[in-house]
Amino acid sequence: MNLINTLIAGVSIGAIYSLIAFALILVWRSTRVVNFAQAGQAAFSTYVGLSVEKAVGNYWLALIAAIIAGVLVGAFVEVVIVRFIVKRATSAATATVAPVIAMLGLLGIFQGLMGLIWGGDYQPYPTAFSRDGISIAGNQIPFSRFDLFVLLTVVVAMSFAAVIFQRTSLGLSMRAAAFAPEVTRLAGIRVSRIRTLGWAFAGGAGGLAGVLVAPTTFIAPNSFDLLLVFGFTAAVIGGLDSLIGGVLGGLALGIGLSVVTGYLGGSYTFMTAFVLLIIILLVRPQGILGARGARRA
Amino acid sequence: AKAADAPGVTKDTITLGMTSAQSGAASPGYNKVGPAMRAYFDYINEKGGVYGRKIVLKLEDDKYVPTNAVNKVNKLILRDKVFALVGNLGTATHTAALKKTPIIKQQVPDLFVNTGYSGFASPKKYPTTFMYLPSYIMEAKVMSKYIKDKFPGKKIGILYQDDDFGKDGLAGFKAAGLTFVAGGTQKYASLSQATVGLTAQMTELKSSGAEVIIIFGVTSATAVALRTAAALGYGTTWGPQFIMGSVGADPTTLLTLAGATTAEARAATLRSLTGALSLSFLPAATDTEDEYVKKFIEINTAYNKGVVWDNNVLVGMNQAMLVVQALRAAGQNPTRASLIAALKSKGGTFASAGYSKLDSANNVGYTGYWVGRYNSTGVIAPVDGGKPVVYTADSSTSNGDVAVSTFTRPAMPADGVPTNS
Amino acid sequence: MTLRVRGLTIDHGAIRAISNATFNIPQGSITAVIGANGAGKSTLLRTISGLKRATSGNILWEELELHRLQTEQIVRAGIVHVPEGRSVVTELTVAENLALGGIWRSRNNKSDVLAAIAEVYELFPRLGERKKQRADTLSGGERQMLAIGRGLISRPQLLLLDEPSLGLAPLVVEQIFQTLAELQKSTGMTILLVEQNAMSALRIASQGIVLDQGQVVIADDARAIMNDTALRYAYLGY
Amino acid sequence: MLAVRSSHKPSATKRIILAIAVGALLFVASNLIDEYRIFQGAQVAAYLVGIISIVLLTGYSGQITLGQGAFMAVGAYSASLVVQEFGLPIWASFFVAVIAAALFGAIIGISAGRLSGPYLAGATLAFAVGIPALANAIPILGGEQGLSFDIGYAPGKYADTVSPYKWLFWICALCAIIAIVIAVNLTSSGIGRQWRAVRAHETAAALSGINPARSKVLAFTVSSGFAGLAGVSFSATVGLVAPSSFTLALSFLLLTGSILGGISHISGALGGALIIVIIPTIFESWTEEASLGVATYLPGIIVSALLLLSIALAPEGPSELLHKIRHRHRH
Amino acid sequence: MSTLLSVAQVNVTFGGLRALKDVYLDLHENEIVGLIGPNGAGKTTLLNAISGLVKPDSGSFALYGKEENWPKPHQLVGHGISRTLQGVGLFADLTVLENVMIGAHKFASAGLGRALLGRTAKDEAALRDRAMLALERVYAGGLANRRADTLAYPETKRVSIARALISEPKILLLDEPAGGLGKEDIEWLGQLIKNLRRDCSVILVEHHMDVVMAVCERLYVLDFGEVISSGGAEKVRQDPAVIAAYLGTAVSGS
Ligand SMILES: Nc1ncnc2c1ncn2[C@@H]1O[C@H](COP(=O)(O)OP(=O)(O)OP(=O)(O)O)[C@@H](O)[C@H]1O
Ligand SMILES: Nc1ncnc2c1ncn2[C@@H]1O[C@H](COP(=O)(O)OP(=O)(O)OP(=O)(O)O)[C@@H](O)[C@H]1O
Ligand SMILES: [Mg+2]
Ligand SMILES: [Mg+2]
Repeated sequence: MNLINTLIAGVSIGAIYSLIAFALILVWRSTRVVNFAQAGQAAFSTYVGLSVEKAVGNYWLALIAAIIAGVLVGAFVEVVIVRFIVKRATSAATATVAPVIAMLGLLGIFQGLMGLIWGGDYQPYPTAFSRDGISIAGNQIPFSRFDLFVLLTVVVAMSFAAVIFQRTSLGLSMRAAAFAPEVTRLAGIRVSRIRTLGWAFAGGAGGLAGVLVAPTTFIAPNSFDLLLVFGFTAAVIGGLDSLIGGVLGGLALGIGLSVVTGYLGGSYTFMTAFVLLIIILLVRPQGILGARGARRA
Repeated sequence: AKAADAPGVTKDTITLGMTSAQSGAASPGYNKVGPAMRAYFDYINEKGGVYGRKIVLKLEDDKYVPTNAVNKVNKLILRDKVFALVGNLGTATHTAALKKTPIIKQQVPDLFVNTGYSGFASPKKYPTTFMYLPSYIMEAKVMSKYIKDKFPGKKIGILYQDDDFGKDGLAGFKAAGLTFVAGGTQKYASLSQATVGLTAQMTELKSSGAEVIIIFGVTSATAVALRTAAALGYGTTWGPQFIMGSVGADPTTLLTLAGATTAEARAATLRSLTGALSLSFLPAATDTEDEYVKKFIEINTAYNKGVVWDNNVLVGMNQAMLVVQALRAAGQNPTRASLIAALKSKGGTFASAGYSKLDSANNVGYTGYWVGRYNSTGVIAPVDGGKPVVYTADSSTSNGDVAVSTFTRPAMPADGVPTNS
Repeated sequence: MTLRVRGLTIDHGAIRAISNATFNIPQGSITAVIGANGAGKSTLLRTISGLKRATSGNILWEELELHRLQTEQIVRAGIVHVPEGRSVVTELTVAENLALGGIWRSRNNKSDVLAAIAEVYELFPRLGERKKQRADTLSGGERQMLAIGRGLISRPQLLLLDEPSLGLAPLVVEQIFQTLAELQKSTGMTILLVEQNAMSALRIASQGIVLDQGQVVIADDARAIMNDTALRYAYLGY
Repeated sequence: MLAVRSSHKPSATKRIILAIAVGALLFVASNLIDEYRIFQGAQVAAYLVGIISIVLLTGYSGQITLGQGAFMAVGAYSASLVVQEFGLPIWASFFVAVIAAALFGAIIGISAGRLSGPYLAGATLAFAVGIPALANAIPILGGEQGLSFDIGYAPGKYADTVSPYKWLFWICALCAIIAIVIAVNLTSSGIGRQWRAVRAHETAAALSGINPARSKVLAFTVSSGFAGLAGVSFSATVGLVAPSSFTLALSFLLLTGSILGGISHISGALGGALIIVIIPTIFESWTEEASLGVATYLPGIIVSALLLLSIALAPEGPSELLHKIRHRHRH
Repeated sequence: MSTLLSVAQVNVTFGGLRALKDVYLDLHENEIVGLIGPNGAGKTTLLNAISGLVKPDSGSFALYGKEENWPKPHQLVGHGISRTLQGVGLFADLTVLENVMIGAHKFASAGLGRALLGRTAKDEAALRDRAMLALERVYAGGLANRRADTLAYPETKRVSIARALISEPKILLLDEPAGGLGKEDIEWLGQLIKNLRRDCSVILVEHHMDVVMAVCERLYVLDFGEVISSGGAEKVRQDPAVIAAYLGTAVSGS
């Protein structure tokens, strides 16, 4: 019974990691950038949601506001900053590193701005559903209606995005634009618009993720940082190119951490994430569901 | 007043320095302490300052990172040339600062360090460092005695922060001979509570069958633990007695973190907070009958605009009042040496809100705790009703006895302005 | 629809790749652009398709000022460029690469796009066998076929081909040139063909432009160039 | 076009003479400036070594690292342990730190060598969070409180005349100078060239007879050794080895410094280290008078903005920017 | 005339696709062998198998008359084999000289220890001299200090050949060296390959039949992963199967 409870507890926190992983993978697939600023973007959108919630008192309105804010912030970031940086990428040493570090810089700006606007205090975020564990046959399990809501949202959002990526020409354009902007432009596709769209899309997903995560973690300018590390770990475990992989990676990580924390103690939490990641990457360097590398010559 | 030859003291100012976690993950609640001190100083400055000198507080944010603390304390001492440090917060941060800054070498007074880590109260090692909080070991001993008296034979569990703060407490429980039920010793890594939650730990505690559960962590961890407990059926299918350490028990912060915006979240936290026990060394911030609390609330309203009154503000104001008395005691022309000497000899007589004696003679802070219980609105009151009973113990790991303190608190100086010398 | 290039000058930083070029590409012609390595052939095509900005001069497609437009707009005006170097999206499959070429048209011409894709598979049966294969696992020649195929899907009015024969088997080269000539006849499309292999290109071309170090040295009838031995020797090396 | 490395590089002997001259200059300077500046100088020196370790790994060998702080932690902890447990002298602990971190790097490198791009980034990120947290799980590492690491005072009769800060600065500066000389030696040798070749085209490098896996592991090992040295230097300035000294923020800060200084050349490391120490100081003193919120958040915003700007304008570092400006003047 | 390299019964599959079926090839001393065939026939795949970039499912590999394991890519140079890539594969942000010096890796004697201490000057100077000689051999001495990504296309080809030659290989594998080159460069290249015969043997993959016919003594023709014809160059060119599958009328008829 106890092990089962621990596993269930893992699923509920794993769903949160999945959400973050989902948002990261979305940007990665549509722009080939690992967006470390996602933590900042998501927190920013969540603050907007919180402000709306405080003003209007409607959870759903706030959720929509956060998603819209995420979309706008995502688009803004792409148009004003990312475009500028990706264009500069050369064959040199910095080609792979620069975008990653640029995103860290962006994160710093976001966190500073949030601090200036909303202050550094930890703030709570409300939930739409009860966070009390569901009772099954008189037994209360560590999985609430809210957890269920989060899990369902992840699955729905992921399926939605997967369909868009895999089945629509918009998705095809996004993938092509991410890999080979020049060829894609030559195919008549408005690459800059598609990229902006990709960022907007991912920004919206980040806003959604933020609102769903915030009740568990509180919200502060940097409260999502560690979560981003876990979300990224989940994404890498699953294979950065696969949305389903990201969700599986998130759940696997959540369950792994829960079991280790429950049985070995909280000091091993961070170590576990690292060890789990390394083991999986040693067996499959491209993650569980990632694509294999291409031929070399 | 005339200019003195001490660093940081001019004809009309005394400059003090403080480092604290103003931002970052450890900041919730504690980031109100520094501004509260500053507010009280502003109040005193308005009333003429200390012998005509205005107090300037340089507050630096170390984000709870030792490296930053060293950096900032160095800056305060070497560049800003502050007269003394006051209220530096954090165990690891201040340990580093003591090691790598000229606090000791330049004999910089290091007043009212804001942690309960017992290691700082060591006149030999740290001659200029004085503590503020009672030690965590003492707290654990008091808590143990209370549990043994009131819950004999019950199974006991604990959730603690896995660092020196938690371990100092654990040492105290061990010294007091408290034993925990199998599976009932759970810990969490500092700062991980929000990211990975405490569900695993609370689930284990629940299934260990512990009937009394000690929570010895920071405020944000207590908040997560209580909320998780509610989710696991606390108050409906499960009903252990919670007892919380003073550091993580400010109800205002707990309820804010629980989500003041929705009634349901607030209710869930209140449900698990109701009936819980906690230890304190100051009066409850909600005890508006208390003369100190009453005056401090006034000052907070006037000089600390927009800041919600709570235990952290009380801690800061009280600390600032002690600082003012120490400066006064150091004389018309204070020097660093005179400040330290004055604190050693007169610290125990200073007026303050603390229910126990301030043992500055031995570089120790307050020396006692009282036990309180939260009611259904989150207000804490002494367990047995009436006046708080203050228990005191020593801070050694040998089994020192817990005794009821006989200390009587000095009255609040008129208008909240100390006039001691 | 005539492509008119007027006083076109293009620089790569300090290097002048094309200087003051002026010529016309009449509708329905196949024009071969020839010249040694580094003569500026690719630069010229990249500028027409908007991948590169000219330093000065005009490129006109009837009244459309191409030198002011974005690549995407130029493609939508019916001008399609298949650049040198097997440009495909290597992370996509063969089928996806081809589909990509039709996206901008497929809202109105879904069936025509499908037909165009079928034609490409017919022209390059190899690609038909490899539909689900990722482009980065294709052989060099297969990739080149895919790049050309992607261009044809757009059913251009003006097709800019940069060294299409590169890395292709002789039989396929022969076949492609033949197909280009046929396509031109059947659809009236205009083709601008850059080739190292000057003779094969001139053979199907109606006119030729010879570039030498960025200068247009000859713009003449293809036959005339082929038959002028002195000229051939001076610029084509034989 | 980027500046091409000249084929006439100073010989190793010249490098050492230059290093001694710089050392002498620093020695003189340290007697002229105030204590706080000297302390900052020591910090710069420690960061400098950390940045070099990133430049070697990422700039030369092309392996991205978000977790250099973890290798610093390994170096610092092992140094502190051998002093506390085995009573080794402080100077010896510096060598221990380098060797321990390098060994550790070799082990990590073997697995990391199989990864690339974001997967490597992810692994090193998890590493950066996981390793310092290990201190809480292993009692001998002293938990959150950490271990003490005290380089003490200058020896003998100098203990009274040389301030601890000067002593600290001299030690850190000496480490930095040695690190620079070795790093320059390495990068101007065939090994540095091989790293860059593997980074640029792994298959082509392999076909030239270089074992890419081994080359990457070697880079990891060497870089970690430098990080270990950075770790002890850094701990010497704090006097303490604790998990909270080796946060993700530290790893990111060093990465920021390496980009701001120019990640593709060792020479950038000094600039990078100076920037990350000095810029926040400047802006903090500017904003000091303003409200606390501004003072807390503005420096971060400014450093981040600077970082973005530099990546947008000159991802190769300031030298590229200078080159571009000069180039523009000529035309 | 001894056999330097001999592969037989080579099979390679990618997923369900059989890219090579029982392919064989022998390379003798001082000989230039052409490997031709339609696009996707498996030519590059065969070179990849020989150079360790692709692991064959089965097949034998013999070097200098001795049966060996299929090599790893980085062991090739040690076996006296060099190869160029179908793309150009230069190290973009290294100078030309450095690019070529990398090829001379096997002559470097300084290890990590000496590199750390900075005692590599002599070694470096020797490598540099060697690299300059190799560059001059392909008439690219003047490019030595240029960054590789600033070169014109034909120049990159020369540099990549210099990089392959500097290790003094006994066997040289060339994958489409003439692709994208103009007339003059192609002629020069043909001449160079012919001259190489004195020092080493070459397997040449190329679609430029002019070059192939000018330099190769023997040919192997692959189609759908199988050797459909092999032998003397003239004979193979007249083979109807080869004409049908690969050459077409334009070449065979001229
Ligand atoms: N991106 C670039 N940066 C700098 N110079 C360039 C660039 N692209 C081309 N050049 C230079 O411009 C000139 C013309 O190059 P271009 O590629 O147009 O020639 P080409 O005729 O297509 O040659 P090839 O037959 O080799 O393809 C050459 O001198 C070349 O070196
Ligand atoms: N990794 C792979 N996965 C699937 N198929 C592959 C892979 N690598 C090669 N192929 C297929 O194997 C076949 C042989 O490819 P190879 O590159 O050897 O051809 P080639 O003879 O060199 O052709 P070209 O003359 O066009 O360069 C091709 O059809 C190619 O699509
Ligand atoms: Mg070209
Ligand atoms: Mg091939």
